[in-house]
Amino acid sequence: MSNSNNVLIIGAGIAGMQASLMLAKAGKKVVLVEKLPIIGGNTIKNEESFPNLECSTCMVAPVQQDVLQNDNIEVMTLSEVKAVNGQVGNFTVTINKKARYVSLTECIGCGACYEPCPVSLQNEWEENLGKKKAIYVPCDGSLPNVPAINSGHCLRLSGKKSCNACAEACMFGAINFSDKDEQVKIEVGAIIIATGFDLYGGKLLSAFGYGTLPNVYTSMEFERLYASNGPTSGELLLRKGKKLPDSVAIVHCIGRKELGYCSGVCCMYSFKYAHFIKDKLPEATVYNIYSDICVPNKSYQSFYNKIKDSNSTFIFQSAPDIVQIAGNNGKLQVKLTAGKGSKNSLNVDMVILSCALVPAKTSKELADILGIERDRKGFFQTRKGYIGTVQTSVDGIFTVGCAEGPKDIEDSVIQAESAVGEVFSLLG
Amino acid sequence: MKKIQTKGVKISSNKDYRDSIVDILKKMLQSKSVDAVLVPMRVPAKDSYAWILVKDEKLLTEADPAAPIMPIQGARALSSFSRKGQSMLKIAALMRPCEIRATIELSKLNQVNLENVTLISYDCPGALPMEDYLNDPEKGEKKFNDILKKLDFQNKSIKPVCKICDQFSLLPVSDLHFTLFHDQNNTMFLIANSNRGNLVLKEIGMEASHTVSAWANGIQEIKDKRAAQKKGRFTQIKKMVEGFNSLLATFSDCIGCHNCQSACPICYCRQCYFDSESVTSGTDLTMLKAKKRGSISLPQNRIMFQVGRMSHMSLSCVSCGLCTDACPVSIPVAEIFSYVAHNTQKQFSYSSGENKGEPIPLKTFKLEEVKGIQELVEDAEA
Amino acid sequence: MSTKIGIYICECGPNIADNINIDEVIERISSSEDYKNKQLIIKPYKLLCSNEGKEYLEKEIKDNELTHLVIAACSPRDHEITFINICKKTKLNPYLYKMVNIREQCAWMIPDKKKATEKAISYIKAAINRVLHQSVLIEKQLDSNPNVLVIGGGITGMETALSLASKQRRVYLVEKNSILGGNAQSFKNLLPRQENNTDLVAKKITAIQENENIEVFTDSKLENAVGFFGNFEVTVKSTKKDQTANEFVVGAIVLATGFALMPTEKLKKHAYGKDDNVYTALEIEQMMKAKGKIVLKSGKEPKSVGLIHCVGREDRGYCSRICCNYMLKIISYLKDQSDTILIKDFYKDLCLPHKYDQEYFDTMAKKKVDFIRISDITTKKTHITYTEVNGSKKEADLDMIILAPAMVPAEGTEELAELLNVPLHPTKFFQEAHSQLNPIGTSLEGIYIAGGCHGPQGISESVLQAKAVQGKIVTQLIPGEKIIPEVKVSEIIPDFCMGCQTCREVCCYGAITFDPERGICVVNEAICRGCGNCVGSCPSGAIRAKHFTTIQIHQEMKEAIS
Amino acid sequence: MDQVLTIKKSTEAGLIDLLTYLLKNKKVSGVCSLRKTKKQGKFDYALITDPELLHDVVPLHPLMPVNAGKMLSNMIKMEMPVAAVIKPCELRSFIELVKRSQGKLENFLLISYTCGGALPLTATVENKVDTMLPDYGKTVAAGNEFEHIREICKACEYFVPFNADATVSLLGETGADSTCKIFLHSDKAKEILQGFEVEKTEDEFDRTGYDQIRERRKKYKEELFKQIKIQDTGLDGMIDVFGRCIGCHACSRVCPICYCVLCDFESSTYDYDNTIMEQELSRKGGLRLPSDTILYQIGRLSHMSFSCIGCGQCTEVCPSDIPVSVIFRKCGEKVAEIFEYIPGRDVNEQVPVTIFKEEEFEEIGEE
Repeated sequence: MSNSNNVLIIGAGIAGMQASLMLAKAGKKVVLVEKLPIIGGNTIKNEESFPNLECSTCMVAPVQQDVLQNDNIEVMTLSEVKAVNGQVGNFTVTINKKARYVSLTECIGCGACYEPCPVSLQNEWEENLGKKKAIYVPCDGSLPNVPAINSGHCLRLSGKKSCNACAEACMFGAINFSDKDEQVKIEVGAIIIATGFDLYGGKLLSAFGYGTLPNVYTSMEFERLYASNGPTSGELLLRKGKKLPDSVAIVHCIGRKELGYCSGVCCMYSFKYAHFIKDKLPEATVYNIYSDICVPNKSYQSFYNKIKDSNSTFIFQSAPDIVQIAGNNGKLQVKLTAGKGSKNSLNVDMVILSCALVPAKTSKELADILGIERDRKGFFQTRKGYIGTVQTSVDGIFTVGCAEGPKDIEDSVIQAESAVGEVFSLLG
Repeated sequence: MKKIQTKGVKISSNKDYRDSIVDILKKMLQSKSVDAVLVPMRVPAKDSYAWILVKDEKLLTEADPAAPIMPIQGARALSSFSRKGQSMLKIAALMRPCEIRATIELSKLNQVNLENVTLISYDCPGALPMEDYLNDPEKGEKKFNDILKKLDFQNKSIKPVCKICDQFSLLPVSDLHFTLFHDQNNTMFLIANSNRGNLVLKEIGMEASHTVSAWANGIQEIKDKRAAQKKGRFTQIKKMVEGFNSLLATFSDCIGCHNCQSACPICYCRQCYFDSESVTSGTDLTMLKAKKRGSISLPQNRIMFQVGRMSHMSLSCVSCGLCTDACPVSIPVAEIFSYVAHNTQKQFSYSSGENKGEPIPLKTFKLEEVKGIQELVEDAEA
Repeated sequence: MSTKIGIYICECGPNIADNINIDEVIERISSSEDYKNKQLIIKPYKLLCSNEGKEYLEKEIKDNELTHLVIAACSPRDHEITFINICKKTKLNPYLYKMVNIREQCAWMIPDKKKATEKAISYIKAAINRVLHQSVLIEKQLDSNPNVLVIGGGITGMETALSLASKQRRVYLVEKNSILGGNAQSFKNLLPRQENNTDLVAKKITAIQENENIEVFTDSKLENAVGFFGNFEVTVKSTKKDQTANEFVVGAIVLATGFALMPTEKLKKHAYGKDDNVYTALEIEQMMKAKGKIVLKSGKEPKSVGLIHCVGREDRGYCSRICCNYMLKIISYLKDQSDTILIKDFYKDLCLPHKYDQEYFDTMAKKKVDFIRISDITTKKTHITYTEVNGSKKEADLDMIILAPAMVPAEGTEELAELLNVPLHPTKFFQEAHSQLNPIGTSLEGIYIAGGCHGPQGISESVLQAKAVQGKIVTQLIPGEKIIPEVKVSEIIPDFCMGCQTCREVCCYGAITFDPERGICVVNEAICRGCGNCVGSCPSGAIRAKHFTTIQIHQEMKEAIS
Repeated sequence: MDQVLTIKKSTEAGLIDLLTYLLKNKKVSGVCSLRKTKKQGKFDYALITDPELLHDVVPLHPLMPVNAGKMLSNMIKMEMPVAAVIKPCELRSFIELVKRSQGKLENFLLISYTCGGALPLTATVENKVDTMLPDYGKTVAAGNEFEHIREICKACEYFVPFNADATVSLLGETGADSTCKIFLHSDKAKEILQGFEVEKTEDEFDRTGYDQIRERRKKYKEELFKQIKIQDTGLDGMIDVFGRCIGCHACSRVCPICYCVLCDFESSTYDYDNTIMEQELSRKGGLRLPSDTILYQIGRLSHMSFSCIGCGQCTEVCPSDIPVSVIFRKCGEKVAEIFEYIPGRDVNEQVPVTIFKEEEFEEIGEE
């Protein structure tokens, strides 16, 4: 086991960061690879995390600070794993590092370079609800607080015009247009995959009018509306029509039938939305269209009871994901399958689709690179015949968090900590 | 509240109350049911009283169970003996009801260990103010004997707080109780009010066979009268202390000597918080404060000490009156603190010294209190 | 040696320099009356957090032999650690250093440059005043004992013990019953993929017996545990007559005491105990393990079976997560036994959070099982009256009823929590330190919780938590490595303490103990986290927080308000 | 040579002018003196920095709510000195505290006066001060002792301040209500009051002029001491006198010489645990609780009586009306005589406890 002291962790979400901190504190050298320019993963996208509605960014920021300031952790942002060979205790990994064009040591994140940049793009980190410049940080409070330049759209880097606006504005000469992509080879003893999840969405939601009806939102879009550092800094401004909604329908279990699994967390984040809407707009009426209430943790039921009692109406639908949504002169009509006593349709200003959690887009390619099996849902498969393990089909490679299957933050962190346990059993 | 016993031992003898009580205490010592008795006794110069823990029976003859004045609070005397842990000796302490209640409060603050202690109370007709007694001890003695003989519970010369005291008789916490209620031939009853009390009764060969309901009704009458007087007096006190200016005026004589704190049984701290560095640390801030306000009164923090002491101990205050006795500038501290304690204890529906198990509100909290605070916050926001 | 204070003002590029007149700050402070008899060095620098900035600071501290350091720059959240590391490198005690935030709190926040400068000056003077009253605090190093005590010999306890035991780390496993295995050994098949359970628990037990680094105490319970992370003195007593007690020292304690099912008297509502043919799911599992098939008390096979979910969920206030799954397993037992049994399954919600659960449900739903979603249900003997979710009331008469009672903490959990001063969750399971960032630790460092006692969960979650505890202990309690406890703790002045123990009662980490000989309370500096509760609770002001004494705060405020 | 200021006003008005001058022209950072409070007939000591608030100052009133020397002791840091108007015994208390590094002389401009004795606290409590003042003024002007002043003041020989920066002549000043005579002794006083335009002459303050008063007071002191019969009856005498003591330690709290944060008799050293008390109880058959009230008195006598000024505050605050100050003065004087030591006379005169002289050994040798 020549370099049994180094570990590669793919994905810098809450699970990846927790695992790297624990390994680093125990003296292991960790390489943390993250495809975005910032670390924090999906957790920092939501404003509050259930069940005690703690501010997610305030909870995660100290963890991010620890990761960035820990000498044993080498953070590689804008990077992706390209090839892995060797076996446990001796993997050689090639990583493609995209150029950031801004020096991580020189820049202090003062933000003087954003304003002069002439290019304006859709900010996909904000679910395209906000705009960003060619030189950008995904959101306020990003860590590392250093921008990156989108070489495809930057006038100078894409060769359209010899623009130098950001470099002139920078007091510290931190911008370096001659920065190059590079490929790095490292030797590690074990690999932990913590690439998280994506949201069931896109074209599959067209049946619910998403994309055509402006005031239909996916849950991640609503999270960004909800976020105080988001595009609307916490105001529930609708895309079209009146500014603030008077009535909102939250439809649970979107994608459950088609994917064949319940994600276990959508009920809880839907209740979080109901709580936030009633808090922000006390007069608004909130409809929760649900089938099963899935509250699989000792603290979750009491949060559900609080929502149930705080006058937000619950409408049972045997299969919520077959409701039809149609525009009705400015409002949205949600057609329900008439049950005894329940109305057959609702007229609301806004619909939130609580979408299921699906494997990250990169999972297929990563599975081939690592040579590990994926289960029939597309998540990474843990070793057959073992109960309660995070080891994949290949020795020395572990999968934690939503990369292994949909789960809440608590279970993701528990899996990350158990992966550290298994790494030490394996490498010593 | 525990059910008050209805049966008692009848003690009828031609002797006056005090001698009868001393006889019973002697019996306790002889029967080894207790090893020592804590009783008040006159000092050799005959001008005051002191608490004496008596082991030798012969000394007991000079004991004065119902002393006319309260120079030292019984709870403070007992605490000085049993603070450091359970003593091997079984002790009986014969104290006024307010002294017993103070002992219970101190036990909750781990300043008194009640393991081997039998608490004996008696119907207390009140106590004379120290100032009047010290001017002429003999006259004080005669006056108090007269009160005892006539059992004149409405006498005018007793301390102001005693005039409004409605907890002067049997308490759920005392093990034994001597009733002084008068019926033609000078009889007295001894009631056992706990298992330990019953055990002592058995050991001294006494049997509680007489009903004491007549005594109980009599006491209740006096209690109702006292309660009415208390309400009346509190409305007067309210005017004296409500609002900063009236508070300032009432305490304008205060010279910051903290006598009230040293005499108080509940104030057990070796160094009071208001003398600790946390309050006095800003000595060179004096000049700064003086510049900011134009002038400051010296010594500093006299009013803060009063209000601070209220916030620290009023929940345990038993209105025993020693603070007024100790005050050199005769501020009615006892009645003011008794008024404040009445209100703060009502807020937590807690009455000091009434039951051993109940923790002091300062040290715990009940869920409704938190809700209460929530409502306060919501009202404030609304 | 004489005090020499170094004050360094960071321009932070444009951020501070643009909105604060740094030269005026320097001039006003160096000429002020208060410091004329003090040696004071005050200098600006363009960017203190850059590498050159750090070297500059190191040189300044060494050359001027500074004894105190004040940095006026950005928010401590950004770079406090950077400057503390510089202090450590240059042998300047990090507790004689103070950071002042003149960027977020002055430059960025106050548009008027004059006012911002004024505020910066008063903040820096306040910091100087405070630093002068700060005292040196030395970080102590305590040696740690690597051994671990695991309480509870169920699947979780065994898994933790096996994964932790090694030559340098001895594990003591305490089990209150006479055999290991806990609840897991009474299941025939195991979720989620129905592995046969015959050998899972047996294999673990043999592995434990063979492992010489694990010492097992059956029929025993924890008598006492005193101490702190890295040094718990533990006494384990056997519950049998001979009452032998063993004492040893461990560095960490793992609570794996498991779960129990809701007490049977609560199940009376569902005729449990009144009729022979009303069983709990656990009894069915034991029957399958023993007899291999499900039969009535009369020995005959049931023709119709009713399964009732969520029994006791309202009383306990939480969903027990795995009942839906194991009720499906029981349905599969019944289906394998004979296809003719009429099965009615009454549920309120389906809790199928794992990625395969829904599929498992769909396969069962295809097998002619009557899944009925109900809003209310009552039973008398085996006669069930229920209202469906759409409101219609129905009744059913069945041969056998199987209940899925709520999972509750095992018996003895409350006493253990009391003994170790570990807080309990409102649902009476153990309370984790932080549900997201530290889910298997407790508020007491060095005491961990895993398995059924953490919350209702299945075997795979319990095994995961066991491994997570291994991860935590392996990375925090490293054999041979020292432990550095919190330094900014509180101290009790013995002369002024009257032993009223109010502080002991408000300390949520159990760091304060009462010393009966001296009759005073004492702070155990290894456990204390410096939260300051006790300082506020002491009526006689006898407790002082080391880095936050009243004098320090007074002096800081004095400058800020004057 | 002293500089004498004579102001054509009543003594108190003249002194108030002086204080106003000092404060208005920023010669001092504050004035510490007695003043009327908002409540009619009540007075307290105050530190005043705003000249406008000087109008209700009554610096020469014969009242002593607290010992001013003790209050000045914990004022440490200030740019300019504070002008303090204090009685001779308060000044001597402050000097004793300075000897124990509990205060700094350079922080203050100490103005004292020839003192005619102070009224007891009961005077302010019963609002009799205003009614008594005129008679008090006349008797003091005539150089006699006003009948209602405190016993200990009637027995006070050191009514003339030893080392004040300035002395207001009050006792025996017949024209007190029309002319105010202030003697400036120290250079500091002269320098600070340079710009104060009043009639200034050179003269020497005549300390001997008060011998007749001093004799009378000495005689009164002898009788007072006779009433206390402690020294010839030993412990029984102590028990007779201190039997009433309730151990509240009020006397040490108000005493200027008792500056300890935690008095040894309040510390845990005197918290006996049960075994000691049980042995004592079985030996004597009875045990007074709380114990050690007499031990405390003896202890305090040994710790500080040689420095006892006789300011009388302890008697004022004793809840059992024990004449503590007379006892402590009597005992203190006996001890001080052996060392020819007058407490508070001169800041450079070391406290007897801290030094020893060779000849003391000879006396021990003789005995």
